[in-house]
Amino acid sequence: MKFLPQDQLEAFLAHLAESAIVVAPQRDQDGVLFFQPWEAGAEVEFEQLLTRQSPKDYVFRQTETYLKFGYQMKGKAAAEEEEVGGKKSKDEPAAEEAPPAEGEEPAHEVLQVETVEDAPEQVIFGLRPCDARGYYQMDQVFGGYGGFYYDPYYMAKREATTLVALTCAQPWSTCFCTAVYGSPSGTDGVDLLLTGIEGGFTAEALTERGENLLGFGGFADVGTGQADAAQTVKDEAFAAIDPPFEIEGVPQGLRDNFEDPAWHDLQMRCISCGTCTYVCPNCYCFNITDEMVEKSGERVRTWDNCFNPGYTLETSGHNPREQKFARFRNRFSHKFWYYPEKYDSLLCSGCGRCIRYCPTKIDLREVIRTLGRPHAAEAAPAEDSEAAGVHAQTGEDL
Amino acid sequence: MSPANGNYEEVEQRIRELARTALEEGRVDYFIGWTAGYNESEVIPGFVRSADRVDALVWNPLAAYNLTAFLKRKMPDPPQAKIGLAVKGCDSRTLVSLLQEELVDRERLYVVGVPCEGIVNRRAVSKVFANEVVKIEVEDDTISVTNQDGETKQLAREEYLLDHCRSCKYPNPRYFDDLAGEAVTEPEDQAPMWREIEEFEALPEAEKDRLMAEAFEKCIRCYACINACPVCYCWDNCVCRARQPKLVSQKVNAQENLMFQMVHMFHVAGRCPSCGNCDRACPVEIPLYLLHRKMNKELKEMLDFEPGIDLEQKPVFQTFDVNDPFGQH
Amino acid sequence: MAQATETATGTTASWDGEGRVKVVGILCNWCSYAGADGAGTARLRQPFDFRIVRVPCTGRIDPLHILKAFEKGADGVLVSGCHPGDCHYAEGNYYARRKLELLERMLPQLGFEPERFKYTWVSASEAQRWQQVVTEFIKGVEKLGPREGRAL
Amino acid sequence: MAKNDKRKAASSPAQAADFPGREAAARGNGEARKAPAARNPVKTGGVQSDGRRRMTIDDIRPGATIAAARNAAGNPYLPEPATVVEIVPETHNIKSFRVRFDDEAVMENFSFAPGQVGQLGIFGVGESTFAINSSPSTKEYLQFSVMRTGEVTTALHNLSVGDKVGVRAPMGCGFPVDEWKGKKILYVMGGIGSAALRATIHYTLEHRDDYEDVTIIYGARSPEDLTYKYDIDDWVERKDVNAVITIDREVPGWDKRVGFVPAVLEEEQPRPKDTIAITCGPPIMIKFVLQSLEKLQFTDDQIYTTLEKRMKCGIGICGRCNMGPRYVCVDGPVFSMTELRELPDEM
Amino acid sequence: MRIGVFVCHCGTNIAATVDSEGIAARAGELKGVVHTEDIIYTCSEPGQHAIQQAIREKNLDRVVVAACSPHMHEVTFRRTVEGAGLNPYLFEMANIREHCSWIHPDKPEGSEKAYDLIKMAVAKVRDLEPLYANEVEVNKDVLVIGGGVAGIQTALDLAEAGLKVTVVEKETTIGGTMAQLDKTFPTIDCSACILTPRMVDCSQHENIEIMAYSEIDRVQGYVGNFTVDIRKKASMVDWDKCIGCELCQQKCPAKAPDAFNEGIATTKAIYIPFPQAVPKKAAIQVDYCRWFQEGKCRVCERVCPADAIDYEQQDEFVQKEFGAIVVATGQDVFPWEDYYHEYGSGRIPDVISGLQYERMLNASGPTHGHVLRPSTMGQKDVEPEEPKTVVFIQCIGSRDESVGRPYCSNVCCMYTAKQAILTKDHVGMETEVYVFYIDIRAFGKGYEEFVKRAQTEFAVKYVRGRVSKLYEERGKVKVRGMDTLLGKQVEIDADLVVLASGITAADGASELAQRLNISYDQYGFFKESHPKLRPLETNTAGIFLAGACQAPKDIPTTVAQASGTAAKVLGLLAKDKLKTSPMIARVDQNRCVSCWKCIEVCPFSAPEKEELRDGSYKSHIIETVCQGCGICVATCPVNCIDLKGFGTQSVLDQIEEVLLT
Repeated sequence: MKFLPQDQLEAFLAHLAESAIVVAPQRDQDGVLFFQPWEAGAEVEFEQLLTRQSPKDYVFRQTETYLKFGYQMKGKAAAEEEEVGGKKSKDEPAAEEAPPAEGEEPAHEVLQVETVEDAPEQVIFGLRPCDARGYYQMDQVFGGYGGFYYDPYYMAKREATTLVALTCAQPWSTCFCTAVYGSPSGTDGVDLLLTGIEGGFTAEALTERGENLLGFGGFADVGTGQADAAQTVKDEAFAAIDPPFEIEGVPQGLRDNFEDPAWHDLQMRCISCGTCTYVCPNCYCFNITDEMVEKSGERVRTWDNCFNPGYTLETSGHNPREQKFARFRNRFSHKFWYYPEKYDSLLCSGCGRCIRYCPTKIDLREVIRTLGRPHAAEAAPAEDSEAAGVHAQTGEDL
Repeated sequence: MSPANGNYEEVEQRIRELARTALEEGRVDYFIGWTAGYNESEVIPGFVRSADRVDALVWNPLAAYNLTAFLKRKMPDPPQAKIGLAVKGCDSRTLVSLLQEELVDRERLYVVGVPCEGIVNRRAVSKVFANEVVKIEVEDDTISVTNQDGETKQLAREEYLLDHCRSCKYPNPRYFDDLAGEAVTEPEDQAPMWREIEEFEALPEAEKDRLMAEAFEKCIRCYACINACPVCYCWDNCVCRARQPKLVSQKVNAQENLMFQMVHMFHVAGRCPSCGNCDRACPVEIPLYLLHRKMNKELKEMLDFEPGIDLEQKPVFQTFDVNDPFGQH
Repeated sequence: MAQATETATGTTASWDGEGRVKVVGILCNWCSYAGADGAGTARLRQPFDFRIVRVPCTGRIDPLHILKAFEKGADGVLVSGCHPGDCHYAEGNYYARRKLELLERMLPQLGFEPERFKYTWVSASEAQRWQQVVTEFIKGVEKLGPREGRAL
Repeated sequence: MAKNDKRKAASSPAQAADFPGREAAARGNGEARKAPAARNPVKTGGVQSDGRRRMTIDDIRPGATIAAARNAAGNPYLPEPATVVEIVPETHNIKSFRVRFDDEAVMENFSFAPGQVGQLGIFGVGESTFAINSSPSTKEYLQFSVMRTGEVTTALHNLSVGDKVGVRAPMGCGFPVDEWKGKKILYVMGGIGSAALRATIHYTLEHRDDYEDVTIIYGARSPEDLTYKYDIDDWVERKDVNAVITIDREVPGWDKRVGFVPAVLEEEQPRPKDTIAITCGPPIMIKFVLQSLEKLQFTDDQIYTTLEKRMKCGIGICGRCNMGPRYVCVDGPVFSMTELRELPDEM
Repeated sequence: MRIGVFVCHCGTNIAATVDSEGIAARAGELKGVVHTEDIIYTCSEPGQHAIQQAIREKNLDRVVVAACSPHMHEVTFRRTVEGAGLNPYLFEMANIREHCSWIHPDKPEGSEKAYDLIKMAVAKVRDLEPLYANEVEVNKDVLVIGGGVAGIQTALDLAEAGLKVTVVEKETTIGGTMAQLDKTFPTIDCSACILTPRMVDCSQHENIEIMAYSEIDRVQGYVGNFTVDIRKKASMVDWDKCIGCELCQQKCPAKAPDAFNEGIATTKAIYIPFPQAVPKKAAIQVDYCRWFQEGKCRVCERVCPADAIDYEQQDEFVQKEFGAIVVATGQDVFPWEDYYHEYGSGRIPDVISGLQYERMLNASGPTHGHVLRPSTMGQKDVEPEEPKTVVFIQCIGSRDESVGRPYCSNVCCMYTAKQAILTKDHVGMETEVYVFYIDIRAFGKGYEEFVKRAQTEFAVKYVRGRVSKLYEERGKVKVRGMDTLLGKQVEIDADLVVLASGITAADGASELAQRLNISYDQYGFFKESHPKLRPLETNTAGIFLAGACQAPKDIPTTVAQASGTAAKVLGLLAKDKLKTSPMIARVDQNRCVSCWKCIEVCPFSAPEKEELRDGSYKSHIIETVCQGCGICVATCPVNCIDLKGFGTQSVLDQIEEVLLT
């Protein structure tokens, strides 16, 4: 553990900025706090607990062009040379267009595809442990945990990213990290953890990357009592959060309550926007679209959210989650049931942004409290839950 | 806006009574009002399904949310629900817009009108402390704000009302079945209606361009604005997410974001009374409300039209007048 | 007869050339497109920096198409249709008029100079007028030059 | 991250039975990744074919660098360029596209299990998921059948021979055709549902000796709506296949069966003993076919189907094709009824 | 996708300022283009052949021709590509002549722009889809609205050709304005002698049904299949029984204004407008009938030998179906009293309109053809007096912007000349007849000669100038005006002043136009589809125009046009099935949000609410009604309506293509 005096903070940032892009919380012209690339002289804000959005955009980009492609027509000359026609073979299947003669290159255009790799070295500075844990939780998904596919785009950026987290001294009323195995000084995903104490910050390296950061000359050794002071800050913050629900059994509870009519009640004020997922540090669903003008274009990955009715809409017009409550249910089930089942962890780090920035303040804690309790083993006979299911689907009076 | 009369409790009681009666008599399946949020600085939409729960409903100057947004197609659950809801003056105008176009079924509605004396600009108020604001109280002309450390600041109510409340012309609902409490005095003159718009208009083009770019740079395209908008009605089939035709791409950048907002603006043109729900829903505080106010200013000048005033009116873009006083060239 | 625009000579023929502006015209099939045809038949010279998209009726134009054109880099957009009352479909241009008027009034809010957008009516017989309208409009846009550093 | 070794436990004390990996995760994800081999009972019957794109646990074993893992896994987002070599019109709105990878080596090494799917896409328009329905033994091309419905499928329909496409395949899990050896196979399909089963039918017919009776019940609205007419002729002709082709309503000149698929299925009265029933078709047909099968006393583990959902990434990440915790793109599209019954009903 | 691009030289029309060959080669680089060719004259037979050959040999599936305006040759080339087996709607033209080569003298510039236009066309053609014209069964019955000479002529022509025709007339008799006229110019033959036999032909024709005293209430449907609600107004007389004996009219004690005689005489509350009326049936003007107004009388009921009077009669609604509609609703006389206050606003009895004078001249009119000063008529002890000085004033409600009628009414110059001649004829050559005119418009066959005759043979004094004021003075009408040729003030003491009232759109024309969904101009005249190309058609398919409802016309023109219209209708109905343009709007019902804005804005009522299998309602465009304007497309908030052939995406793609590449 080291100590970073307050007056060394800017120098430390400048030091980091020499070899990487430094991203730190800064206010915009409306006074809203965002993670933004830091430039010397810019004011960094550590006072406010959370930025409006989590910094996930710096690794899992909201808009990420990952393929670029271009076509080239073979042009007039080539087109003229091309022999088309020939007799249709009598053998079935009947082709709409006669296949080109044997051995001839049938294509009249050439396609070039290249993948876009853009992963600059970066330091995300001053994020909170819940934000860092968001990365950690997404890492499971994009890293191919459990034998799934490995995402080279996310991981390249993740590999080039160092997380310097800041212990939360004064949690907000919407914070609930301790309920989901987190902590105001949690270390999941964190490379270097700073804890604000009088006169500066204690710094704990948690990884090799973090260790390397401590090489900066402005660090002092921890003075007497400073480690204890930091521990006090951590402990007080931890104690300041009263876990709003008991996490144990929640996946089973959500499974048991899948058809519970309470889903309908709780979703009433949901307006089906995507704010919760876009401010969330670990929601990772995305969309892929192509953009092309004339002969060249790109394939773009953009954030998507499960509240978007079009998210699951099939071209036939059928939508498995057409009703809002089904989409609502999916988000919580994904975080506390589906994801845990696949990745042996949780998809929520308890930052509480979804509560605070929801236009109607939908409260995740309330949802989990209400629907996360498993039915006792002897209770909940099958008929009941089925009946509830029918009830819920017909949407009759509840 | 005149100083507060301070009869919030009385109106609150009245809302509860009306909701209770409607629920008891089975006239509505549920009642939508306002209720307390996660702390004492928040008032949020509240849904009450049974008469014994009506005491959860509150009325105070934090009740900003325009509840008519919950009447939008596919919002009611069950779909054919009979709904009771409370509307303020500006909310009622969106309701009138919806009724004009028969986008809501009047037969399944029970509307409690709430005379309103202005809503607190919570966004501005919450910025008076760096840490969390946990309580906002309004008494007479003072707003008291308390943060998580228990410190309190007193603010002048007049300065911390929402912009459109400060120049509100229709504080009483335009449409309702029952009015909760007595109508408030309607202001006789409302001169500074377009003050903030005119200030913006006076800026040079390049400056407006820059401000727009800046504002929309930070848009995260969460679609909260359009989902909170009561008169936005594509709902499941929003054109901004459609690929055919591709008006807005999925890429998130200032241009696309502004284009997205333009789509919304033109779709609600002549139907939006600038209730400000989009603006307040925006998690990144883009001043959307200015765009819609500007639009209404222009419509007023073009056609002497104010949205949501008259049930018999047709939405301006669904009709025309051969003698429209413009475009003669 | 009006002359071709000053910039029309001596510079590269490409639309992207120095000082060039890109102006898109959206014209109704029955009046203005035919009017532009007439101007061609009469060999009335017109500015080069102009590309026409044909639509059946101005009523078919959504203001968003025009914003889209600006977003894609147009420096000016000119919409032209039948005179009010002359619409081939009776009412299309009356609907269009309201929408386009609102657009015209909103554009300055987005940082557009008023000269960059115009909607007007040119009938099939008004070849001369067409030449005048298009020439003047493009001159106005040229004076402002290409749009740069724009929000939309 | 993978290299960390100094990670400390989070300060909250928690060892939850629900999160078996929790403890491991707290120690660092490298170790956590040892665990899941026994976890994740995703497939009871599915098979994964070549694994070329699919990562294995070994790819990210502890200590392996991400770069190494990437090399082993390839880029699952990168389509393989291919060229349309033939277009077969099937019905008024269905065309089959035969495509060849431009890289001959890829074409040569390509293999898939019957029932697996692929993402067929046009650069500039987008991708869509289709069953690979050429025979697994065909080395000349991959065939996809496309019904024109939305943007991508319309663009595909506009393709002509020689146009370029991108293919990501194979994906998902195929049918457990090896497990079925020695059993009777019953295909029940309707309309475009045939596309999902064609490869499997070809497979079973090519390995005819491995299976007992093969019955194919295939129905469409009208003779014009029947796909793969060239296959049908072959099936009808073959002595070792019981092919029952039906249309919904009588039309002049039709010499085969008339009636809805579920009704025809019941008339055929297949015996459930040692029989595997595989069904695919429009949702409403599947619903009634399942009822009929139940009536015929087929049990859940004898019934297989293949599902369709909106997909984007095709690799189990983007999130939209889930049914509860299972992703149709990687855990499916093939499911047995037993598996489906365990999942929340989000069809 | 295999697109072929063909670039025309048009001789040197294009090639002089556009490098056709060069841009054809460049077009080969565009996405999807597999064949390009430059052709000297693309529209020529060899040019078209080259396109067809390339389609066949190169398997082209879309074609772009860069040549002249699509207004010129789009149809030609659609046929060309169709001839080669391609769907004709997978074709697009780039207008590189009118919009490029002819307006840009600089070749590099012209070539550059032409290339851009081709790029746009290629971008559009990529978005196109094959379209197929729809066929609808055609109802062969025809509705003719208006039973004036235009309607009569059209009806007879159509009936002769074997079609069933229904003539709907709002008055109790057909005949229209022409029935009111005395003589017709320039031949001075008797109007009635020409018209009444035609009226009788109409009534007796087995293929014609006359529905007099009826109006159009509602029109639904589309070309080939209109459904029309017709309101038969209550005449209070059972026309099935009425034998037209006029007994009731003779015995009726209540006087009523006589519209047929333009108010210069009175008729009875129960009346038959004139003896040759067809059908000759009586009707009660209830506003003047004593029974209806005072509750007693019922004289007509008592005298009627056929027991036809029915005081309880109500309006009756009849629904009929037609394949085509001819609008022949004629015109009205300009109501000068409301506008020309300097002429006494109608308060000077000896100032009358031309049509009133016409009735006076008519031997079967109220004065039996005697020309009399109205101020002396109908008064006790006063012998009606013949005028000695008659002044005609032209351009009343014509060519006069101050009364909102800047147009020429077409007939006034001629009928004034006719009336001037007839005045001399009826009253005597010694009568002083003056005509104040602005210009004489005598453009028709024999017209100029006719006016010359009036001036020379009949010594009618033509004064060029405008009358500034009319006022009564000592039993005369003082006419004060300006002779602009002499530049002198003129004053005439007239016994009678006849104002040559112009023609104005018929009362209720705009309401009818709205019901029919056809356009009308600012004066209320119905608009033809194109003045030269489609002068008889309206913009609503299946609805045609005949006569003065389209613009002021004289009788020869009206009749000629009416026959032309009949020919047009016959041409339409000669087919058993109609092909409708497939370039129309279409709803993607999967995305429709049922807001019904499309229904609200459609000028043709093409969108309808369609009930789907699940019980929900979605918008649906009736293909045969849609005219393809696209207003609904621009209105639909979810963009689920698209215009085939002019798709929104194709508009955006053209813009994008030309701006971004």
